[in-house]
This record gives sequence, structure tokens and C-alpha cells, in this order.
Amino acid sequence: MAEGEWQPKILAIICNWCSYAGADLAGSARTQYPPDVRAIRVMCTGRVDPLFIMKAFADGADGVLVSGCHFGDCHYIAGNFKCAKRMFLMKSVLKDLGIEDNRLRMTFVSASEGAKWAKVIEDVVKTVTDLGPSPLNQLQQ
Amino acid sequence: MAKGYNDPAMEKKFQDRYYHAADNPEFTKEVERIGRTMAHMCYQCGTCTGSCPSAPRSSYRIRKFVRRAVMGLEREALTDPDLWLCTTCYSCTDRCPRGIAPTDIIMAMRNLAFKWDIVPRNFLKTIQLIYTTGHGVPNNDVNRAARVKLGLDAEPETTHKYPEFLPGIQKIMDHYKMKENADRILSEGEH
Amino acid sequence: MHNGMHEYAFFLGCIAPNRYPGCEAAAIKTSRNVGIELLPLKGASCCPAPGAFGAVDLSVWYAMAARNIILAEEMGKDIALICNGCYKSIYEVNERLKEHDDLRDQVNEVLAEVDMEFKGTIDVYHLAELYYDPKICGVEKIRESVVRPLDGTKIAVHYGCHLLKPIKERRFTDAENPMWIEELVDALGAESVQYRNKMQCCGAGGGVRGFDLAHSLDITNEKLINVTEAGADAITEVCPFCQLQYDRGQIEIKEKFGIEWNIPVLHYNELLGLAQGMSPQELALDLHGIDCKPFLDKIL
Amino acid sequence: MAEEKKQPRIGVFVCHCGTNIAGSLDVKAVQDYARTLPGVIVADEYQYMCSTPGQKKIDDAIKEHDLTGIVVAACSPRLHEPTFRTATKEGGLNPFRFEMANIREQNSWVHMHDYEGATDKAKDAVRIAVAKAALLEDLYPKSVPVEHAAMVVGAGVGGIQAALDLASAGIKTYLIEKTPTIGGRMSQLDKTFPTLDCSQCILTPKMVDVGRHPNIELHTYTEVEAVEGYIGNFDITLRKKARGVMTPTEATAKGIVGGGCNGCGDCDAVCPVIKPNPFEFGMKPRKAIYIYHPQVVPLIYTIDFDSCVKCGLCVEACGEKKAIDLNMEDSFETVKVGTVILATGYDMFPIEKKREWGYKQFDNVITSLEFERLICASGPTGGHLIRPSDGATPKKVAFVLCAGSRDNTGVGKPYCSRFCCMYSLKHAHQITEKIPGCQAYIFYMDIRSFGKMYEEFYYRIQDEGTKFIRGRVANILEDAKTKNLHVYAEDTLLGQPVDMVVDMVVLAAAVEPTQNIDPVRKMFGVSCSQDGWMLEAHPKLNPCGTTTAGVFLAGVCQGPKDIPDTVAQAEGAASAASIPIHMGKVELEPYFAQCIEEKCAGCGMCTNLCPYSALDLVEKNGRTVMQVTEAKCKGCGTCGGFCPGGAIYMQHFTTPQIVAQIDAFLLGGEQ
Repeated sequence: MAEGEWQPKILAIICNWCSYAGADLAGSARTQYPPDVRAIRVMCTGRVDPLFIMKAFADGADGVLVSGCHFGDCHYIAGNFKCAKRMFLMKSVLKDLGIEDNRLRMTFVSASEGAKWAKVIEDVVKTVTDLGPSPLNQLQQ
Repeated sequence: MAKGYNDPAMEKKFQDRYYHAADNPEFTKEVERIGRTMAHMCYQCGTCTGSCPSAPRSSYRIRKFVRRAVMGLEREALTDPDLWLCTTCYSCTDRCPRGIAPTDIIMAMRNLAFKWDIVPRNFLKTIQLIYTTGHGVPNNDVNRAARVKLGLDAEPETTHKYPEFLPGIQKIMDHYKMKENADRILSEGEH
Repeated sequence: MHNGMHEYAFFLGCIAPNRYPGCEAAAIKTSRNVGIELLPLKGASCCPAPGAFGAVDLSVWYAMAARNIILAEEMGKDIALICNGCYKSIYEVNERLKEHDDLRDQVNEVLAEVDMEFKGTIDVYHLAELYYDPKICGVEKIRESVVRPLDGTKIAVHYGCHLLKPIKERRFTDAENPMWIEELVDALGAESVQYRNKMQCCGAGGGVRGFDLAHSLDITNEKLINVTEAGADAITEVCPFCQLQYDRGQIEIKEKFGIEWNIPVLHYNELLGLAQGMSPQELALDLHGIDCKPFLDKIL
Repeated sequence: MAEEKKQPRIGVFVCHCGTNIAGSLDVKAVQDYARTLPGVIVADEYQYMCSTPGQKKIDDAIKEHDLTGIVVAACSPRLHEPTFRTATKEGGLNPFRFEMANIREQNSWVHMHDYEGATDKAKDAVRIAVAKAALLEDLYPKSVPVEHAAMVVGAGVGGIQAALDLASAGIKTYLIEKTPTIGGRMSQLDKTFPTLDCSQCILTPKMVDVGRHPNIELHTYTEVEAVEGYIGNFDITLRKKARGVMTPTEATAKGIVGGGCNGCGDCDAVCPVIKPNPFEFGMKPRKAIYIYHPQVVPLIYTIDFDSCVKCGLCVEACGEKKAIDLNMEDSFETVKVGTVILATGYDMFPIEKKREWGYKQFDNVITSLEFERLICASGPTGGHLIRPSDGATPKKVAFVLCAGSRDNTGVGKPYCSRFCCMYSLKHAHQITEKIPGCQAYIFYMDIRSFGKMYEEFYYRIQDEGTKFIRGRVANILEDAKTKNLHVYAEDTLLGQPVDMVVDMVVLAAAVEPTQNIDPVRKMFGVSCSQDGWMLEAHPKLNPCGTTTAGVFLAGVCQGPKDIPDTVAQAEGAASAASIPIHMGKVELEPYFAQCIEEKCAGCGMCTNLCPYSALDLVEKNGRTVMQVTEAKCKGCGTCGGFCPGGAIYMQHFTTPQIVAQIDAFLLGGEQ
């Protein structure tokens, strides 16, 4: 990539039991995807405090991905469901702040879905790249 | 390389019957691109041939054509006249356990054969007819009379009645030099 | 809907208007009796033939089919048609272009040269599926439209290939042993009969009829054996090309193989026309290669 | 948490993993970069950090540099976190002062063609890990006692074996079966390959053992209703479906001395309602009060209340035994167990969905399990194989392999069902043996005879005269008059189409997970793999475990396998499940929620969010605050993710730690 070319900064917060394991499986299977996402592991997406999302955007993230288990497969019964409801609300908050709501994405990737994880990352990187730098970053510039 | 036997009959009898590397390694990809199906996933179970209405009455084996696609055996595939015995009934496509469309592999190979100027005459004549009339099976006088008797117009509401639509059709076909090539192949065949 | 009628752009194809005009006439009249109005699609061409034309260059096939679809898009009407070959070209190209951006861009680039653009605004239907669809017509409405029941006749249904296959690219769910056209036939008072290998091809498609007539007729002959064994008085189909293969094919089989079958072959619209009281003359049954009289004698 | 705060002193270790990591990114650059990060005292690299010398580096560095936190950039923490925690502990640090940066599974292996991008990502990963390591604290795992009991769900051969093993190891074992009898699929089979043992003969002794083992409490006609708790302490509620018939024990408990069902069958004789017997796939009738077959364990009748007309004839016939209660209702019972084994088995894929083979359209097309019943001496025909259409003995039988397996159309199953090749060989043998002159044709794509003595069995069947045709069956048509079947395929070895006319077709239908098993799977927190089978903890190194501690898998529920493999896995699962029970206690990761009482407003939102009812509101110093019951908390953090006041402290995943990670990623942090 050329020097100085804008690269999206994307944070992923992923659950230990499904999505993190799915991402590991993508690795074992050597499924290639773009290297633009940095992941933080939590035990369950239920742990994802809206504060984390706001902090990430305030710090200059161009996109945030939250990924958990499929509904019904949560290791803690329904933490993913509770997170999904919060993320739904967060999208409207982001919109109010003038941040495109598809910069925040919640996905469900199981421990057996390595290929899907790669696809999710590709999609997220493409979406955020197409959107360009976060409006907050543009303000700072 | 030929063995250099002085008897051509012997040379032919003992010709190399190995197959080696693919004639054209790009052949598989070309077939897949045109046919929009993943030929390389074939596991040679024969469900296609078993479903084929042409197989029990000819030497046409669609499974073998798929194999040729996979192995890049372009010449063997395109020069085999059995290529033209597929009725495009799509039974093989419905039943293929690998979700491949063998019918579309055949269609892709026929398209590629056209580029090699290998096309049966009836196909080319259909092209000429569509180019000149808009119809593969155009109207005729007996039919016109019958139409009038039925209370229909002698010409149907198609390019037959509205020939002003023909130049557009011809422009589309000319874009691909389809008629030009069909004419050329047909005329060469007449020599 | 207009005046209580479902309106469609009527895509004629080639063989119906140019060989079996009775099919065309019957389609227009019979569908009107069940609330469907078929409007002329001016300037349409060959679909073009998926086998004979598509075999040579699929890119041109896409573009030419798209041109026909655009004519209906400009009318703002969905297309109805009566031929399985046309169904493959028009329905499948319409669906594929709607789904695949790369194909649509490629086609539109060529069509721009003739100031046309595929927009993907309409849907394509076979008239038979509209007849079967209870939201549009339905079997009951067909039954109610019958004035001359085809009582005492046994009819073998030939579905043809491109109406149902490839099944993944169709609205239908079963291409191995469908029964819905039988329901439409039974609604006319006739008795549909099951025969061996019902779903086998008529033998005409893929350019084989032109490439190796004897080969295609051998397939047809096998079907005729099976239909005869089942005791059918007639074959009905929903595709004029299949009709041509069965009807003219029987004459060719006689010439080439010396076998005489004489099984009348009628498009479902012709059958429906008879049941709705149309005369054989109104259906131009005299243009058929195989005399329909033995069949007509049973019902008239 | 009370120890004195020290400035963070962190050691970073970057692993090459041979070329697994070093081949795709610049390990040296990552190491150099780590040195620039705040708090990093030492940064090292090594070929294999997980090796003994690699671990020693950590041990040594802690001692030499008085470190407060360790970061290893290597593979996935799901693989080696325990290893490095141990190394950290050996160096004298609390093991929870360790953090891992995953630069293999989620970096070098997935960005093999972007050296620069992968290196940048690895640097960021290390920076994020260091930020967290700087805030890590000493934590202490909680030790909980383990109930000296286990549960096995599903009483097929896998569940039976697992239960017998656990029970024989001195563990109280609850064996749960949803049908009225144990035995599962194996009890429906006639013979077993490759030994040709009679399936019933080798299974019934085990079934009898289960029935009388003092440590096994058998619950048939019972389903799992609810699961609570965690390893060592599962509280499992069972739904005992109303069977309408009391066992002698149940009768005695109700004061009916000497009463209860003794399996005499007097009721069966008088019952006027006739229904198809599902055990025989409907090929044999049963009454509304029934047993599947004479060898059932327990030998207790069951009433099918969906078809019972409550005429009372059976009650009369039962007489003084008073076993029958037509008003019986489902009852519930909760048991406490330490570990659980799921052995829920399989069903046949509904092969009628593959329309081209005509199952349920043509009388003489049957499935392999129906064949088992038809050829079995205790089956509906007494072991005489007959054609369903006319009762004639078939002289030509075609076997269709891969019927719905290895199918990528979206209709069938993409996987190999693994035992169809072998049982079809066995079927071919059985008809050759039982019906003189009967010809078997096996239509196959590959014969997968990989087990012990399997290839030899294949050899034997071929020698006996079975014809093998290498071609997948395209379609099957029925001759309307004779009901014979035309099997169409291509003999791919000859390149010739085949129209084989046979009397009968046996479809070796694919297998799929037991119908409606998903709720049970989810109750136990077990995932499923892409093919729908239950997901093991690791396909190679932990094939019996699941991601839920204390829950293990046995048999086909984890993936298609034959009887030897099922029994082997059952014994493995029983062994694994017995370990915590014999240890008597397990350590739970200390990821508990804590309430920061000065911040807690006592709103109580969190108490409703907690899936384990681990949180309560209590009065403390005149204020209402939340209190965590650590034994119930599983550490998901759902409460912490929601608390509007930031009053919940999730150990090891605290808000300051996670925010520090986010800041480190986005704001940098290089010195």
C-alpha cells in the first residue's frame, strides 16, 4: 500500500466462545482476508458496554465490529441477544451524532464458521473503506 | 514426437495414447467463466450421463466432457462431434450432487468451439435467419393464410409486422460479429 | 389489473405464430375467459433459441433476450408466454440479469448502442403457471370456464424441460414428478394418465433436432412408446417446440423408421380452447401434422 | 486487589512458531517495536515460545527484571493461554498477570501475502496486549466441589456404554432416554459388520446390565426439560412423560403392594386401537398400549395417549396389578450431577426429498433401516425379505450408496455418512446368504472401508458374487405393472449407461442429527458445527469435550460414526466425565463480577439481565446495592456491559482494561 494512503481503523470486539474460535478456525484453514481489523476478546458480547463503542469512535475508529454467537448458541444463554439490542440502539445514537450507522456492525459467527468470519471481515473492511474516514476524523483534520 | 516408422499404418497403430499436460490450462477457467459453473468440483459419479436422454442412443458421455473441462483437454472436447448431442434438458444439472451445471459446461464448450469455427450448419443457419427476419423459425405463406383464416393478422406482432426493429437486432449481433462469422464459416464449408 | 383483467405483454416466440397459429389464437381467447388479457408485444423477436442460438454465443443470447424483456419493461407489463424455450431465454435471462451485476453491466453496455437499458422492472411467467396460480386464475376458474368437458379422453402430459429445469433457477419445486399440469388437464374433464419417464426430454432441444434429426426422433419415439403403453388418446404440452417435435416428428419417424403412431398432439391452450367450446377450425388444428380427428370424435 | 500498586513492568515475548509466524511477518520489527511501548522493560523473541526453553525465558525474565506483567505474542490464547499462565506462575507472578497477543491464527495465517500489513497488525496487537497487561491484577481461581453423579442423555449403544463405564467406576449415573426403551438404533439392526454378529445378541446383555446396575438410575420415556448450574453442580430437570403405566417400584410407592407392570402383555391383547409401530418403521402394527419389541428394557408397557380412546379394557385386563393409570400426567424431577454426556444419536435424512429416487413414490424403494427390519428375524416378516408391493421374495436388489450424502445441492447432506458403505456390503451379504440366487448390485462412487477388517470384508462380499457398479444412481423409475424398478446410472468404469431392472432398491440414506435435538443441545450450551452435528472442543485433541466445561459427547451426535467408533468415544467420554468427579473439585476461572458499591445506585437493572440469577439487591449501610453470588456467576459480563453507573467490575475484563486496549489501538502509545 502506498505511503500516506488512508487505511481504515476498525476495531472488533468478539466473544471468546464463538466468534473468536471462528476467527481462529479461519486461521487454521488459512482463509485469507484483509489485515485492517484489530480484535479485542471478551468472554461474551454481553460484556460490550456502549461506552466501548463511543470510546472507539471518539478515539478515531472508522468502524466497529461486534461479533458473537448465533442466537440460541450463546455460551451464557442470551448475552449476544442483549448485546444486539444495545447495538441496535447504538446505531441510532451514532446517526444522531452524524456518524453513518453502518460503521457499527454486529455479526454472528459460530466456532465452525471460519469462512464466514473471513467474509465478514471482507465485508466490514469494504463497507468502511467505501464510507471513507469517520466524520469525527474528518473534523479533526 | 512421431516414432519415425516408415509404415504410416504402424505409426498410427502405435501412436502415443498417453495424455500429458493439459492442451490449454486456461480451458477449465474459460469453460467456468462462460458456463458460470464450477466444473472443477466434479467427482465423476456419472449421475449426469445416467440422467442423459442422449447417452443411451449414442457415444455421447457428458461426464467425459466435464472431465475434459477439468483436465484442460480442449482439443479433445471441442473437436468431438458428440458435443452437439446435448438436448439441454438440464436433467443432469438438477441431479448433479456437486451442484454443477454440466449442461452449461456443454454450452460453454459449444461457444468455445464456435471460436474454433466448429459449429454444425443448422446452428449457423438459425443465426442467419434471426439476423434477417428476427425469427429462428420465420413465417411462410401457408401459415399466413392460416393466420388470416383464424382472424389474426397475416404477420404476428413481432419483427415480422414491425421490421423497423430489425436494425437494432442486427446491431446487437454485429457487435459480437456473430453473423459475419456465421456467414464465413458457412461459406468456407461450401468449398 | 385493468377492467378486472390481469394484463400481460404476450411474448409470442417463433413456432407458435409461424407454425401453429392456433396456439396463439387459442392463448389469447382462452386466457380472456379466465381473466387474463394478453397484449401485443410489438417488435419482439426470437427469444432467441437457447439451444440453437445460445450454443453459439451466450453473450449475444443474453443481450437479445434482454432486448425482448426491455420492450415489455417499456410497456410496464409483466411478460406471459406459451413456449418453454422462450421461458428459458426470457425468464432466465431476466432473473440472471436482475441478480448478477456483472452480467447486467455487460449486457447494458451493448444495448446502449441501440439506446436500450435493462432495468429489471418486470417479471416473466409461463401462461400455464398463471393458469395454475390461484391468485391469478387457478384450477377452479379453469374448471368453471369449461363448456364442453373432454369427458372420456385420456391425456398424457409432457411438461418439457425448460419450464422446470434447472429447478434451482425456477419458481417450481419439483421437476422429477410434478402433477400440476395434470390438475389443469383434469379440470377440463379429461383424465390425465401417468406414463413411464414422463419428465424425459422430447428430443428436440439444444439444436439436436437440426444437428441429428434421427437421434432426436429416437428420443421422441421412446416417449411415444411410453405414452402409447399408458393408453393415452393424445399428448398435451405447453411448448410449441415440443409440439412440433411430437407432431411433425411422428411423420418424420414414419418416414425414417417406418413406425406409425398417429397420436394427436395438442398444446394445453388448444385443449383448453376445445373445452371452452372453440371449434377445431378456430384452433387451426388442420395445420397439425397428425390428424386430431380421432381425438375430436371422442369429445365433439 | 489490596496489594500495593507498582508501576507496571512488562515483558514481551514474540514467538516465531518456526515459520508459521516468522514467515509472514517481521518478528524482529515487532520485538523492536515492543521495546518502545510504555511499561515494557524487556522484549524478547524465540523460535517456539511454548517449548521448555521458551517458557524458561518467561520464568527467567520475571525474576531478572521484577516484572508485573507478561505478554506473549504467539498463537491463539484458546490454544496456549494455559501454558503461558503456568510459566508466568512458575516465574513467581500471579498467572492472571499474563496476556496473549494472537499473531498466528488471526494474523500470520490469514495475511500470508501481506507482510507489511501483517507486521503492522502484529505491532498493534502487542500494543493492545501491553496496555491490558499494565492493568492486570492478581486473581485467584475459585474451587468448587463436584457432585458425585453423572448424567448420560440418550440410551443407544453409546449412551449405554458410557453409563456402564461411569457406573462401574463407582459414580451414580442417571441414564435418560426419550423413547420407552433403551437400545437406540443398534437395537433395530439385524447384523453388524464386519463380524456379522447379531446386533441384538451383543447389545441385549448390555441393556440388561443397565437395567440392573446398582449405580444406574434409568429414566426411559423421559426428556431433559431444563439445565441450570455449571461443571460439578448441574441441576437438571427431567420431564417424565406420562407413560400411563406404573413400574413395580412406582406402584409400591403408591401402596399397591405386588402391583405394577410386569410386562405380561394382557393389556396389549385387549387394546382395540391399532397403530403403526415406529420401531418397525410402520411395517408392523402395535396397540395404543405397547412395547416396541419383546426385548425392551425396562419391560414396561407404555400408552400412546394420542391414540388411546380410554376405553378401560386394559385396566380391566391388568387386574390386581393395577399398573395402568389412564389419568397419568407428565411429572418433573430435578437431579444434581457433576458432569454430563450427550449421546443423542441420529435420524435418517428424509430421503423422499431426493425426488429422483422415488422413495415414498414407489413401493419397492426402501431405506437401509427398513431393510434391517425386513431381514431381521425379530422383524415384521420374521426375517423373510419381501417386496412391500406384493410380498414376493426379491431376486435382484440394487443398493444405492451416498443417497443424500456427499450432496452439495442444498437438498442432501454435504458430508459422508461414514457407515453406509459398510452396512450396504453387509446387506449384500445377507441377501446372498438368505436368498439363493439373489443378485445384489451395489451402485457406489467410492467404497470407504477404512476400519479394522473392513477392506477384508469388502473382499469377501465381492467374492460372494455381489456386483459393484461404479456410478451414482441418476434416477429410478417404476414399471407400473410389475412394480419392478429401473435403476438408471452410468457405469463410469465402462462409460456406459445402465438401466438395471431390479425387484427392490435399498437407499443407503444419509444420517442427520436427531430431530428436535437443538433445544437440548442449547440447554447444555453446546455449539454445532457447520454440518449440524454437535461441536467437540477440539477435533483432534479433545474430541469428547465441548466448550461447556463438564459436558461431553459420545457417538453419532458429534458426527457420523459406526458402532466401534461410537463405543470407543463413549468410553473416552465416560473417562473424561469421571475425572472431575473423582477429583472431587474443579477450579473455575475467576472472571466474576464485583460490585463497586460506592458507584452502585441500586437500580437493579443488572439483576434482571443476569442469566444465572447471580445478582441480588441488598441493603448495606442504609443503601441499596447489588451483591454478586460468586458461585453462580459465570463471568459473561452482561451486567457489566449494561450498568449505567459503571459500578460493575468484571474481573480480568474490567472497563479500564478494555478502554485501555481501545485507546492503545486507536491513540497509539509508543514512547
